[in-house]
Amino acid sequence: MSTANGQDLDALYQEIILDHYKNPHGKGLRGDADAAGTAEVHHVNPTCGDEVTLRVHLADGVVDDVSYDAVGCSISQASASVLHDLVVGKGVDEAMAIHQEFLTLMQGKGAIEPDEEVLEDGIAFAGVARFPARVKCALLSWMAWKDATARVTGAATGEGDKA
Amino acid sequence: MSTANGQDLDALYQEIILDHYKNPHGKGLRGDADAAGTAEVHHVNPTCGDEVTLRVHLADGVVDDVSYDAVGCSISQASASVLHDLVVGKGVDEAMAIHQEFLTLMQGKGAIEPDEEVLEDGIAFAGVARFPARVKCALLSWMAWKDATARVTGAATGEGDKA
Amino acid sequence: MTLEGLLPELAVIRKDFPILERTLAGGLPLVYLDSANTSQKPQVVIDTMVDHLERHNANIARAMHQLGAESTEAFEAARDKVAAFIGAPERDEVIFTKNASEALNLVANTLAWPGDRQVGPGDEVVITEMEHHSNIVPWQLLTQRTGATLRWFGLTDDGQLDLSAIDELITERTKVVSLTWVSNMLGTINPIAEITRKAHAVGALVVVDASQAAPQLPIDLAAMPAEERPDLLAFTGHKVVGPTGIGVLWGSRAVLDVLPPFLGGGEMIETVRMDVSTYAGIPHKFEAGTPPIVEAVGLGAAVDYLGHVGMEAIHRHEQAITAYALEGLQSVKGLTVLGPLDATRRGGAISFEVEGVHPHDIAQVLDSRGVAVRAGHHCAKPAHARFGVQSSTRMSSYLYTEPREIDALVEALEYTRSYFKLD
Amino acid sequence: MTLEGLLPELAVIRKDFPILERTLAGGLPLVYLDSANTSQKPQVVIDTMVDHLERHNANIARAMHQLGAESTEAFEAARDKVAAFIGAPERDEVIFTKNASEALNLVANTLAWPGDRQVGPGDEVVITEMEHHSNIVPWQLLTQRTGATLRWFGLTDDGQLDLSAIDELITERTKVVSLTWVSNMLGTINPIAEITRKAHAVGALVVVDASQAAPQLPIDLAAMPAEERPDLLAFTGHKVVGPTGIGVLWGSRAVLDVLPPFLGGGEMIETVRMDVSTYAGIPHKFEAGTPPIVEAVGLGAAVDYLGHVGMEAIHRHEQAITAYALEGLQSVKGLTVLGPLDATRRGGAISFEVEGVHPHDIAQVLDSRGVAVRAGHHCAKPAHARFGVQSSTRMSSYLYTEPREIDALVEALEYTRSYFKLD
Ligand SMILES: Cc1ncc(COP(=O)(O)O)c(C=O)c1O
Ligand SMILES: Cc1ncc(COP(=O)(O)O)c(C=O)c1O
Repeated sequence: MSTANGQDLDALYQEIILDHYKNPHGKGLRGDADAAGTAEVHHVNPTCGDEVTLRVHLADGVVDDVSYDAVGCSISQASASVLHDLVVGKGVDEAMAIHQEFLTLMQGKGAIEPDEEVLEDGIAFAGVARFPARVKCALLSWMAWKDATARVTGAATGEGDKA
Repeated sequence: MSTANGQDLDALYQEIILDHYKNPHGKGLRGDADAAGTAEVHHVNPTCGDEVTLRVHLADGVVDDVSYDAVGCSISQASASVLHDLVVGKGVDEAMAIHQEFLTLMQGKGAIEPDEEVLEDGIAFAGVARFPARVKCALLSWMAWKDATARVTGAATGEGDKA
Repeated sequence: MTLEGLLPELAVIRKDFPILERTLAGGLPLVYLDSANTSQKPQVVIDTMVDHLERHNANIARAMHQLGAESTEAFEAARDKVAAFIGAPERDEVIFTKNASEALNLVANTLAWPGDRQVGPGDEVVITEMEHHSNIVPWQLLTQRTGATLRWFGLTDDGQLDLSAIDELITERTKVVSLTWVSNMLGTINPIAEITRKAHAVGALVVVDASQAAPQLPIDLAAMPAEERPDLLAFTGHKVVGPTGIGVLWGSRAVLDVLPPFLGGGEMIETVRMDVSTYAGIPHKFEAGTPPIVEAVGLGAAVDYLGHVGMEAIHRHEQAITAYALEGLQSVKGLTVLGPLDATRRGGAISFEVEGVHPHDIAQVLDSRGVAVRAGHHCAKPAHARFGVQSSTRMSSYLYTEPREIDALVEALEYTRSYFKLD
Repeated sequence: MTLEGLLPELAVIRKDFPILERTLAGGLPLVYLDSANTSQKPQVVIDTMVDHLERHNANIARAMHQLGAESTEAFEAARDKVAAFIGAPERDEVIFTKNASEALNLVANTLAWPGDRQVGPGDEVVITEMEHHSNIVPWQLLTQRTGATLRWFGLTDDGQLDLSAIDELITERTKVVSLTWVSNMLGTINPIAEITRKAHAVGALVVVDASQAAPQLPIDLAAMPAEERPDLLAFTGHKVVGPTGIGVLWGSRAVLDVLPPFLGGGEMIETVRMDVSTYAGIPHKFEAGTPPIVEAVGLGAAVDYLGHVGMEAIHRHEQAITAYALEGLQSVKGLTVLGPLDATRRGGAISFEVEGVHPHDIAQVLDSRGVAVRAGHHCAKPAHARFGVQSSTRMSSYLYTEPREIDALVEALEYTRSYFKLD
């Protein structure tokens, strides 16, 4: 029986996730928060206290950099690292599409087959979708990124589009 | 079966009560509310809306008059009438003792044998004590009387001594 | 006996409500005609609560373990069910309170504090003379405390809102219009859409007390034209076959977002420092502390139950029983119904007077025959005062009420008259 | 295994709690160590609620029929039971709220309005750095809204209140001192009597958050010397083996009488006119609307149950389990307990850190072994900040906790360390 649970746990804590957790990519705040094309946001997971300060720099419609400072669990840390890998260097539209893909995966309750072409290491989060309490951890930095990006591009965002 | 209940009802609605209800003694406000030795109070039963305005006139330590205006059910009307009969003309201390006797009867849940010497027609209310929702009706004017009397004599009263 | 419009499976529905099998003193069957006061509970609501307490009990949101996940899921599923029940445009607009009174106070209380909608001196709040005390006192407190003015619609002799002065009442000074959809005393159904349109035209908030509407009328907020949709709507769990301890405030996101917090504490925060805090988004912003979890779960089961029976069907049933009751009651000598007499245009609470007997005494005699009604002012003193009465007797039916219970009421009223030797 | 001080009939007590028989994913038994978050419910509480719903359900006070009388009696009997549970000087001083958070907000909210105790500019409110958010945010709202100043006791490194500055903190400017009796994060038991004496000496009101004390410590308000007795005390039903949806505010009559009304509505009034209302005496003055009836009845059964087991015995049991847990936890490499280490001087909630693993991840691995604990800030962010941590893992026991459950926790923590390949 404890094997059954051991397996569950392994579905959550995939090697890839633990690797990103131990060696997060792109961590640390870079650049100037007040520079043109830059926005910084601070997001909190109110139930557990995990926090991220995330800065986005866009240049010519491209995500030039995503830098962040974060405290939180393995899932929230690893997902920030994967976010960095996936969106930096991409056009804003393409990055938004990746964001949508990741969001869909996370909200799929474990029933969605992730597309490795699009999500790369992000597919390791497929198991997280089966742990509803942890979905918020995985989405913390992604929501912060979307918010910050919208602030730069001036698009509407916020709670309103959660539904 | 309906007899059993019919009997219960008769325990509540004793002839004496219905008589006082139809022909209340001492009803109507008399005298001058601002005269010396006089106090007037207005009490309400918040759950049902029954109301009484009651005026007490004391003279030389004697209850000279209790006059009242009241709207309410048979029980509350009859008990004001009985109150009037029992306390007018008595010394304040004796009247207070009668008040206490009536209160004890009402709070006795039907287990107390009333003393006809003291309560006279008031013994008809023994049955009311078995109907918790109606005890407040029976006590409305009595509580008003105590309150008004205390205002004249300057004694402390109010919610505090309910317990 | 069958009436047009009764629920076809009435006998089956009655079996869902265990209390209806109870007998009272003297072995008399229960004739429960006090549903506007509180409704009885079907087995499925009780069983759902028991299952939650015996198998899934845990605190929500904050707990990450399996029980916590189950409890959170059950609680949030209840929010979805309630949102569906009233056709809420967004499920996060559904806030759980402890009863309708708290929901109404939440609005009135927060409007006192700085914010886009703050009420202050010179502002006016408009209510009506037929409100339940829970939709009067909060607005008295608000206006007294802020220096605003409380105004109200009067009533016509046949128990309708007197709309003749609507243009003097609803003006640019009006900040809030709060009114009941269905009167708990008169049964009147108010023209919510029309009044909302008027109020919105002057920029006022509209608060609808749906405590008596939610049990009886199908509600579909999303389907209402925006200008006729109230901004806030309150109802209470125990009147829609749910448990006590739970109420609902629905509010449009736009309005809820600008209201300042009501109760502060756990779950309603984003972050807390000793000197200052920031708050969570709706619905959590207004749900401080451990919410009524098992009560929400019970309410979810309750609105599901009503949904399965069908609110249209329940409404028809209520109308049929109400028409039958109005007819029966008026056959009693000396009896006067307070409020509209057309069953198709009113709710199922019928208040009446019987000449020569006080409502308490009526209720008492009825009770001795197993018939449970309410006597008093039904938390609507001003409406009673308007009709020159101090109290009344009220019968109120619900989806489990049978015509023979109305017969029992009428018979018991005749008995009351004879008991008190009226003519 | 047996420890000195455990409840002698522990196996029997466990049988009273149906949820403890549940298995989790993978067929694992439940090890419930999250009782400071919410407690489990004994069968008698559930059965009492079911009996009420199935046989006695009616609205209270206002209903005069037999069901109404039964329901009212059950509700008011629950008030008597709660009064006895805390040794309230007067039963009418017990006010039912929806949870502890509402009880605390009731006080903070009403102190903003005109009355003998109104808080205004220049006044100070004193809390502590170890409060639950529900005893921080209400006072932030009060002080922000009235122009008063919020101040607080800091904490010592070993998790005690730092009383060294008490004379600068509690002064003639102090209008309210509000603090927790037992910390839900650190487990600290605060010197309520001493602080109350100080606060009373300057005429300040004392509010005690007993949410974590009521489940564990015998409370006898009437036995306290008046100068050491708090003026107000709050706790919550779901932590004392009662249901959600119910909390308690006890307050001395003298103070409750002068606080202005909180929620307005049915049941809290004496008389209502459209322009002005007068209010009922306590407790009804603070119980607007239909109260949590079945929840109060359940809470009555709950405190009766605790009374039968005996609060002294429960307190000893908690101390025994806590001592055993402190010992077990400290055997885990890299584990640091936050808060006092002497079991005889603390409550049963133990928060800890394990170097190298985030609390969420700990809780997740524990959960996979059936061990339910809480991870996060436990609604005590400032206390976490004080100790330089952002979150922690918390285990909390109760009268049904067995030593072997602590063993399971410790073993699961060892497993967690190996799972995350620490050393
Ligand atoms: C110390 C303390 N105060 C207040 C509360 C709030 O209780 P509730 O959430 O039931 O309002 C809690 C529990 O969450 C607590 O532990
Ligand atoms: C019209 C109306 N509004 C408000 C309420 C208050 O509901 P609650 O007592 O559940 O808060 C009621 C019922 O008592 C009602 O009938």
